[in-house]
Amino acid sequence: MLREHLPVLVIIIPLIAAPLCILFRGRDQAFGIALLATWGSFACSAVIAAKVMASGTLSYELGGWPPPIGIELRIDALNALILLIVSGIGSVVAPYARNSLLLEYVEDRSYMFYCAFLLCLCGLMGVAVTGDAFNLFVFLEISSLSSYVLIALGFDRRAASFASCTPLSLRSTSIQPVNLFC
Amino acid sequence: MVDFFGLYNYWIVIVLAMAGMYIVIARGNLIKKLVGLNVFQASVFVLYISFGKVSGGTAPILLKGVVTYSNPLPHVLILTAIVVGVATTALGLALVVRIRREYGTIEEDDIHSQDGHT
Amino acid sequence: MMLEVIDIIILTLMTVTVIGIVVMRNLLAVVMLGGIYSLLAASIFVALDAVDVAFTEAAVGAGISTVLFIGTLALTTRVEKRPKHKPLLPLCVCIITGAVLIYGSLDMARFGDPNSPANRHVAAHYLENTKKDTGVPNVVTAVLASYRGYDTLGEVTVIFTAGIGVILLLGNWRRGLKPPAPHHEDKA
Amino acid sequence: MREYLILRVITKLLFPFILLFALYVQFHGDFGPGGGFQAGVIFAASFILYSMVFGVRSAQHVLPVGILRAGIAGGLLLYALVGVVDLLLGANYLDYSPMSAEAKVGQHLGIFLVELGVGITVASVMMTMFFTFATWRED
Repeated sequence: MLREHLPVLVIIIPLIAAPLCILFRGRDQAFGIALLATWGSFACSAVIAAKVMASGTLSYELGGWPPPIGIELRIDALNALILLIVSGIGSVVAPYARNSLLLEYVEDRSYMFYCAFLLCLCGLMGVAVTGDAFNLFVFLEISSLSSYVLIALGFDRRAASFASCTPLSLRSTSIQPVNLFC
Repeated sequence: MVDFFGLYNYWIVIVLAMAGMYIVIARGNLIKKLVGLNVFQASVFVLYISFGKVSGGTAPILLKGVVTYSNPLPHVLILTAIVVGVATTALGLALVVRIRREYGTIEEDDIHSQDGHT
Repeated sequence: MMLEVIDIIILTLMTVTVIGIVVMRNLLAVVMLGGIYSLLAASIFVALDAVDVAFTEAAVGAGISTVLFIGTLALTTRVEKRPKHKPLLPLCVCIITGAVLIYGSLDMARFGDPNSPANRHVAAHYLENTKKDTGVPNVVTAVLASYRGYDTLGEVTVIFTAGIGVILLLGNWRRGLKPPAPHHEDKA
Repeated sequence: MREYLILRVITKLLFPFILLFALYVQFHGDFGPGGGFQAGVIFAASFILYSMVFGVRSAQHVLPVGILRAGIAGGLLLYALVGVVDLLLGANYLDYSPMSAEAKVGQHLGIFLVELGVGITVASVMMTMFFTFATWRED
């Protein structure tokens, strides 16, 4: 029944899992949610890739409105490949997150890390599947904001906080003109 | 001359946006950079809203007896972009506070010279 | 004609404000001028019929972000240092970009033209069918929440991400990393 | 801020009206200018005003950190789950039509719920940001 909704499911599984991490808070619960969500969206993207290979480009109308009126998700072979790579890397990396967080002694905020990780994944996949320019901007924004957060959490605090500020000012000079022209 | 009256709005807004971009590129103080970023952003928003203006139109809230409305689509896009803008600004300010704690300064030149020595 | 007069007055005020922002080095004044700039932008949105946008810009741009800026000033510093470099290169970049944009604007539809491509594309469809489709008279709300609801979901996620980011960066967490990060004496 | 008598009295006087205005903007946004984004910010502004005059601690008695974080997550979750309900009712994601017998009423209900989710998240995030900036100390 949900098979025709796969293009949107692959985005909203991590999107719903991220606030759940905040609600449950526990280190282990958040880890479990993140693991389930990444593997779930990997499974979805695998099925999508198989479908695209079999039957060509997939299109999904959000809200049931046809494209110029509403937003359309569009997945061709290249998008499916990118989707598969992104969600594949996410699901391979996620199981190891727990141990590397233990090394950094940040258990009290680890649920927030999982949340930012899921949001980053959601943003990147959203960029891959969307067929709408403004929607691309929105998901680009999700992925960039969450990656600033992830970088600023990094091992060497000093370098990390400045390193994540540099893309912020770069964004100002690059994304905004894109916004201006698109 | 007719052209001027049709386009002056865009021109002034472009000049304002470039002033914002100048602040972002030329100034080394991180807070001033963020203010410049906000100026740049607000100018782009004004440009977008100018595209959607229809002369003689009114705000796109449907009323009986009104036929001409301005274009609602730029309004929607900019409404959401404003909120994204404040979210980015807040995150940038949080980073500035963290940088100040790690480096003791928020001037870009000083941060670079500190990174060069250590 | 009335619209053009109001438009020019507000745009002039905005230009004066921007000059103030560029010249001043007292950061509190710069931040307050930034808030004023947002408020002027909000009033120009009212003149251009974008009441929802004006509302948001006044509340968000002039209100919340100014408060956050002042909060940051309290935690950092009040005065910008005198810049060391000559700003020739950035000035050139900005002038060239601006010139290119103005050249590009020559081909754009005239201000207020009801037949411009932007105003003919899908706007008419929204204005005609909103009442029938959703029963909501405010077209902006209908487009925001229903026709382009997925975008708005994305925006709410962006705000959520920023909230999480601020909590993570500035929350009162225990200090991570076993050997504590080097502490600096050069704090003012 | 113990000495600013006028500020304290005026703040107490204005506070309920700002909250009321926020609720008006939230629930009347379908008919006039307004909606979840604006209402959330105005709601947050009332608490920010209160905490600027009476101190962050007293504002946090009413809205402790836990509730605000639940609000941040809850609003987004409400929005996303409205879409999931539509999926389960057999429509596309965020197609509110089947939420009621009549498509138009379903759309209106969906817009109402979605705007509520937006309002909750925006208000909680703005207040959390202000409280976090205001209570941050260099250690």
